[in-house]
Amino acid sequence: METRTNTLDVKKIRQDFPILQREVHPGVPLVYLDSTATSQKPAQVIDAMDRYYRYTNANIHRGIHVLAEESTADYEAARQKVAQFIGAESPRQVIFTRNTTESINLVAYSWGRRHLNKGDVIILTEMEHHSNLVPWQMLAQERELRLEFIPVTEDGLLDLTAYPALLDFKPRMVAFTQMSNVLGTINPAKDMIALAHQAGAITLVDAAQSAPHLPVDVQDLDADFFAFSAHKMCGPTGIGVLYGKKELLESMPPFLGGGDMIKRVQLRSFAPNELPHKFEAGTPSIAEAIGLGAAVDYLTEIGMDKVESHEKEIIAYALERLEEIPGVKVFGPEAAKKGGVASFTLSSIHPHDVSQILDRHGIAIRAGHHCAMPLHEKFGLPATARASFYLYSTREEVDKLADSLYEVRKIFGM
Amino acid sequence: METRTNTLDVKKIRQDFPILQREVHPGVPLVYLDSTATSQKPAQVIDAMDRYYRYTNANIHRGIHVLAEESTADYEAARQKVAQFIGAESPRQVIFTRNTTESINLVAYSWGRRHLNKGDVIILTEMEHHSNLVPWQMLAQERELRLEFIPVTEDGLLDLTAYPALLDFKPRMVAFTQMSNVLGTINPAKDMIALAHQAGAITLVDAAQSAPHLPVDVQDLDADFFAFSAHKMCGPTGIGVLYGKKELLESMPPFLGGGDMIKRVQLRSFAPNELPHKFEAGTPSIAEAIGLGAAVDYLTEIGMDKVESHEKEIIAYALERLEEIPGVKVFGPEAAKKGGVASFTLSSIHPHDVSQILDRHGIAIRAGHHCAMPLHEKFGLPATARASFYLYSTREEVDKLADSLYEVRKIFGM
Amino acid sequence: MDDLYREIIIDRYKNPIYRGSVNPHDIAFEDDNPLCGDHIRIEVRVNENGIVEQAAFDGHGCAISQAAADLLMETIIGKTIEEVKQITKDDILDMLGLELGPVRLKCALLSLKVLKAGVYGLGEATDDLVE
Amino acid sequence: MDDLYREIIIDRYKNPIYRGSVNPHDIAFEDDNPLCGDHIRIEVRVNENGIVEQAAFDGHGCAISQAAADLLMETIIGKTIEEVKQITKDDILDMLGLELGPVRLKCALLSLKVLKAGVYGLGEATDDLVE
Ligand SMILES: Cc1ncc(COP(=O)(O)O)c(C=O)c1O
Ligand SMILES: Cc1ncc(COP(=O)(O)O)c(C=O)c1O
Repeated sequence: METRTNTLDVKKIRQDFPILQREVHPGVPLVYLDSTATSQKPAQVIDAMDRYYRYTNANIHRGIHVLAEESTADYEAARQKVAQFIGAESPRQVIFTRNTTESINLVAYSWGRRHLNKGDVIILTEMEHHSNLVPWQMLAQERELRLEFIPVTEDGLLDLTAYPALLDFKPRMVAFTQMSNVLGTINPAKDMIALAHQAGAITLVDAAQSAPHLPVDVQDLDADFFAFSAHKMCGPTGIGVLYGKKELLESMPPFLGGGDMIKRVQLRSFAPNELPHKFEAGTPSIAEAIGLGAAVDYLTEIGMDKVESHEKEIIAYALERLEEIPGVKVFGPEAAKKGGVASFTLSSIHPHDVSQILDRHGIAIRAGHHCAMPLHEKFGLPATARASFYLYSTREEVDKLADSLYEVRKIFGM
Repeated sequence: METRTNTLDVKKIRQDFPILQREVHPGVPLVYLDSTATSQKPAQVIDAMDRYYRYTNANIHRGIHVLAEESTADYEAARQKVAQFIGAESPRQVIFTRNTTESINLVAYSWGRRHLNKGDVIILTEMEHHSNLVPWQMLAQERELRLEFIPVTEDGLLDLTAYPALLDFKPRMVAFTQMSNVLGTINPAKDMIALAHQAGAITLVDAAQSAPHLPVDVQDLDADFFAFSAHKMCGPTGIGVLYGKKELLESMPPFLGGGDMIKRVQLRSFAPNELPHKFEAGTPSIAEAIGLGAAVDYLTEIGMDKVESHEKEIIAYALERLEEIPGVKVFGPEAAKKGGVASFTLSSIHPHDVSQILDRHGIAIRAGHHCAMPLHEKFGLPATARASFYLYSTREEVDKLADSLYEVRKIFGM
Repeated sequence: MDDLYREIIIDRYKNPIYRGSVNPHDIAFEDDNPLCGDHIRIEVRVNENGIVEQAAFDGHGCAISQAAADLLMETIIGKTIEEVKQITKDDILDMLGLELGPVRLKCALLSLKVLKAGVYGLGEATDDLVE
Repeated sequence: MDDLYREIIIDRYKNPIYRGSVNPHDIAFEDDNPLCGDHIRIEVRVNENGIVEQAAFDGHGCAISQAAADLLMETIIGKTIEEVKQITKDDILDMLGLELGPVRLKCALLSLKVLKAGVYGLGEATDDLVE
């Protein structure tokens, strides 16, 4: 694969990812265009976890022996790295969860059940992932809250002209995605947060797609909560992050109860531990935190600005190639306003069939509702096909995608 | 290390665990006696996860391409293996969580908040780990429930003479550990469950220590819920299991909301998915499930009955060696009634100091309250030192422990 | 030509024989595959001897789910309800002449799941029905 | 002889000089390390010039936490409250002559944490005080 942008040495990067060397069928190399679902992992990340299990594995925080001390230090170093990566004031504001989904649920359970009551309004958007819908629906049902939605326009942007009127409801929470996993739309998070704050609301940013693909800075955004997953940013499964403002996190009751989140336990009562431990009950994802730390190192060394501009270049090329194919309709805004995600349909061919046939050519895309059913319903579609890109994606892979879509047409007699 | 029991080839087993080859200080090999906190991992488990990331990594359940299909199949195969390991009727009853702690919290949140109301009684025991105390305390506080405790006797057994009177309170839930992580006590779970059922209670077994060390069978026990962690049974961090009876799990509302746990989502409502997915929101711990599957394979091939009898032999020897040391007091019942855990004190020397000095000899034990503060309070101790054993532990390691405890005495001028 | 898209599948998908409805019908059921939005409705008329007289499906979805539905309708006409209950996952795969991964399997089996839920008179179509 | 258990630590642990109480005292605070149950109470008397006149600790715990407390008391006597506020983690480690891992660090710093919470008149002793 001969790709170089003036910013990223993609050829070199691809050598870091063992799976990109794989053939998915005999003689058919992998073309991985499904990074929005989960990213691939560089050897640096895999090896960090391998090394942990082979060399330092121990339970953390409570042990005095060398393994326990090393594990604890490595785990907390990962927290420090993540804090720096997102521009948090303190690592104490970085809580390790399983994934974005658990991070958002933590806020809904702990902050939400403490602060929200009958009639309170929560503002979401029509482009949210189920992970940023269902936790609020569950809370709304339990507490009789009202959910309101910022609409999505035909071209896949948030209709922010509707936002001020929604803010007039004096919402307690405004929760939205910084980047859509279907449309690729990058939302103006900073402005949206400033307006929410003016209206007295707390904000939660679903950064599952932004943190892996753009430079992010929670303090610059002034986000109250900020949630993302390691597995989408070159890190392992089994670990995610919730960042929160200190006063908020301190004012919240614990979420899960158990070991490590306590300061003191008696038979019938307990005193919670300090941040961040208050929210990390039981043995955490230790190896996974270390893997996430390695992923942050990896991305930082490359530079998130370079990752972003590489993806900008790839998506622009992809839209160009896709839109030339008869019958292809790509959803979402123009390249300048989005990240590396292209969701599309091909005539009336079901996306499942598209994906299946592409797979025969080694091309991994996703077909379905991408955990955003309401958005698909809005566009009147049960499913779309989605190709998504990351720092290891090449123009040659885009070409293979386009060529194979012509093949799909042929098989369906078009 | 020259150890053979008539059942386990420990020398061979030790070669599977890369970390056991490590020197923790120059020239000082690791003597890992902290398996109750977390076990070490055989290469078979580490390699399974490594292979996953290098070869098949993809998000599961929703993808059609080869990687997604392979990942989904591997993830679900792990569930099947776990089901078989614990004797569950169906893999649908095996829910993947982060750890034992999350499993118990899931029950407290979802089952507890659905079924328990003011004045309802929950029975626990005085030997519970914080993970099986705090979730119930949080629930009790919210719902004004009553917590009652089966007492622990001087010799570290449950005082089951007190159990019938507690059952007269008509408890809704009886939750207890199958094996104490401090005393090593193995509780008569099957009988306790039968009595609880007669009294109309639902039961939860904290199997964090039993599942790794004894053959377990949820159907034989007739347990309603059964919780354990992979990391204590040769598996990775970041994944645990909740088993539940089907009718119970089906009657429970979802716990975390998000992707994959839904069948259908609209802006203001959702329909939950079938079991087990209903309780697995968001991208799960995929690599970790595969690692757990490999751990189950590893333990199954060796045979849990052999693991148990090896530990029985080691703990008997350990108690013999420890009790000969002046000033050592071991807590818990005689060897026949316990698993491979020896918690002890050495005169008035603080367990932290004991652990620190042992560490200089390469010996990793734990010192503290082992997440069982109320039990320690009962025994009038802020902390104990704990040596714990697993399938890779040897008599030679017990000897090193004993010899080094004499050293500790010397340093403290005894 | 792609193996998986054997002519019969593309053909049945593009030109289904049993798409439509059955009026009056004795059994009707519908459900969808939440993973991809495939939707299948099946209507069946059974005669006095318990034999399927007419059957039709409607819905939308991928070629595999729709072709499988069409082939399934063809298969059940003339069978007794007892025989219909015996149809398995493997029968469907044999009809399609395919090996499928777990996700596509759900597409292929959606119509069988819907049919069985209808035949058993259940309120809900669950995966157990086709395992 | 084990490095970590330098004579001064064992000695101060077994024969502390500043164990006891100060009556009357101007500052008193106590806290424990929930990880291991170490407990420290500190009492301090400050004269009209803001100088620590007398200081004592009580409690129980490991040799490191108790020796550190004893050495800390010795250090602060004669210092102004402003000077006491300047004492850092590194000062404690220098006193002990040790390098410590994160868990033992909490043992070593417990007395400083308690002292600072008392000196600042806080309701709670938090780890920030000694970082
Ligand atoms: C008896 C018992 N229960 C629960 C737990 C909690 O396990 P985890 O930290 O993996 O959630 C432990 C582990 O220390 C334990 O020993
Ligand atoms: C925008 C968005 N939010 C939330 C999520 C949920 O992430 P996870 O499954 O890691 O919890 C995703 C991932 O698909 C996403 O794209």
